[in-house]
Amino acid sequence: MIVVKIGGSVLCKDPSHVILDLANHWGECVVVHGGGCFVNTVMERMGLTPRYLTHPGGLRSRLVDEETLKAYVMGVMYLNKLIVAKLSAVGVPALGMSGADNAVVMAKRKERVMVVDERGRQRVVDGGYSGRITSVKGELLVPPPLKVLAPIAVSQDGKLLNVDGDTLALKVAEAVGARRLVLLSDVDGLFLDGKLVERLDAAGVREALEHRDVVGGMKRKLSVVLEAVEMGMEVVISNGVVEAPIGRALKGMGTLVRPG
Amino acid sequence: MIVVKIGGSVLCKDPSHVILDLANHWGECVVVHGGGCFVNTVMERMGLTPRYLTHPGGLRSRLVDEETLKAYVMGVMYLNKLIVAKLSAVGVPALGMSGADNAVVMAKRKERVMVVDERGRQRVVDGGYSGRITSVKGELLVPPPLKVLAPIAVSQDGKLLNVDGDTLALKVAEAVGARRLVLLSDVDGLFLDGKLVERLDAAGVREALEHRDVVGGMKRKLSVVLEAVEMGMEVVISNGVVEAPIGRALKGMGTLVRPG
Amino acid sequence: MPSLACSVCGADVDVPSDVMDGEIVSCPSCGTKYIVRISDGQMLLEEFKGDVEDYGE
Amino acid sequence: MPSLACSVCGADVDVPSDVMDGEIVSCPSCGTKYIVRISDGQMLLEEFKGDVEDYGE
Ligand SMILES: [Zn+2]
Ligand SMILES: [Zn+2]
Repeated sequence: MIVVKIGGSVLCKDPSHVILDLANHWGECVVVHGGGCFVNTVMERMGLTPRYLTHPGGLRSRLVDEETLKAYVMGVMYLNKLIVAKLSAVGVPALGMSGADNAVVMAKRKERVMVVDERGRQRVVDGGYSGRITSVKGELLVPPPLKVLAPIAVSQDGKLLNVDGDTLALKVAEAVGARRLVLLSDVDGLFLDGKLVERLDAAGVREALEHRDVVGGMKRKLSVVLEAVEMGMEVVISNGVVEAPIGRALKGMGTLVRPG
Repeated sequence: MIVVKIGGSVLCKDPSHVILDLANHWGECVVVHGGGCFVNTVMERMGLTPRYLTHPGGLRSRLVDEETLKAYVMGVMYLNKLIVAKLSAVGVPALGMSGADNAVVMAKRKERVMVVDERGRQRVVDGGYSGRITSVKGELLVPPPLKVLAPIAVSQDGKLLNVDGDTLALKVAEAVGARRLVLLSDVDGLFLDGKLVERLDAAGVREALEHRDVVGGMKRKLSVVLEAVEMGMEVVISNGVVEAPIGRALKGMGTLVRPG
Repeated sequence: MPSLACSVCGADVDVPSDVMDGEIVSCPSCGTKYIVRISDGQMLLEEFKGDVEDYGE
Repeated sequence: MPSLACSVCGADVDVPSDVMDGEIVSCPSCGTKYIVRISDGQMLLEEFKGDVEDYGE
């Protein structure tokens, strides 16, 4: 099995290539998608300002209050249905799901998260409607049909929660026993000192995590990659807005990360 | 099998009763929901003004341009996930779907619709992103898990389309061979001359359709009811914001319409 | 008031001077229904075949 | 600068005068970490047990 994470940047720029290519690969895939950029557009249209939390170590995460959660669920589910509709037109039987469907992805609300506030001080704040994934029902995600999973989980008490798409892809890969994880965004892979890194092992990822070029989204992505290769998966960080992006990634084009 | 249509008014006012009651009935149900009122809220938040088309005979339908379709899909899919999440908390295994998922509801875009314009003249206009349902894959809608279907269909060429919730419920009932169709909204049933009509047959529905009290949404609903009873189904128009609304409806409380 | 020829019987079909695209007119002689189509200032009659959603009324 | 007693060793734990709810402070004597909790003008020290999401850094 292969887990293909389609980043929000791919969906906002041009999802046509990855959708066409899924027609060649869907029989052994599970798709997880993002939607950050579209959610921001929706929030803007609704007069909401995206806010972020900065955590010790520099990672940032979206501050998800009640109104933001609404915009988030609406935005990612719109993208989910757009993907599924386009897949149906190229003959791929696809079932779009949130984690709430069949409770396939359960999470616990992050009640306490550590942030670095405006004054540079560490503080424990309420994590809003963000969740830490506690379980994924892998057996419900195996094709056919191709499952297309939005980054939404459900809590024990029936609340929808925002979860990070890359982390969800990792947990899904673990749950279905996938050997490969393909992370598609609108860049060719990991760039260090202006150069594409074509091959990495776990040690290399640990080093890269300390590199000054690795910040924000890429830092989070590499943490996920590290966890994946430590579980023995092969990970490719690759471009999703080019022709046949899944085929390219499976040939190792982009940044190929292997456990050894 | 029983098809339960949960109107948008129930979801906007208080979905808790019908969700709790589904725990008692889900094994023989398919749920179809609406969402008009919430879609209007979303549109307002996004600075869009809901517009309607008036058709010969007085029926009105939403004018669905591209931006309206986005707000529509976002709004109804948010409700869909809210329902499914709440169902999971009361132990009901529920799978939320749009018609695009597994292409379970296909439709043809209404390219030409007849309207009565501001000047009272009949005119043929483009129907926007509204669809006429052409097929429903009933075999994919039988529980378990309980399927919760949003009023969205997909066209042959992979476009999402708005469809009327009551009409969808009828087509789903036909496709799964349901003997009963329960239409839940925030009123007790059909009122004529200020009195609740408790029993009706097909002839009575035809008469009611000519009554001056039957306008707008109720007119459309009764057209659907007439089609259903002509196919031999039993239909109940009943209140969804009271305790155990499905149980009440199945006991015939509200307006019970029988073929005979 | 402008008029166009009915393609069935040849009679003049009157069209209101404030006609809009899509409007329905009938031939006064044979009763054929038409949709008035206006594009680039050109006015044409398209036979109304009934393949139009009228919401079952 | 206000201070509160460490519940482990009894030493004074200093709290910045502009402290905000949730801030992390440490006992200068035994090193125990606390979350400063402020509600209704009352200030309390809650032992920091580490059950807080720190995004793995
Ligand atoms: Zn004629
Ligand atoms: Zn101490």
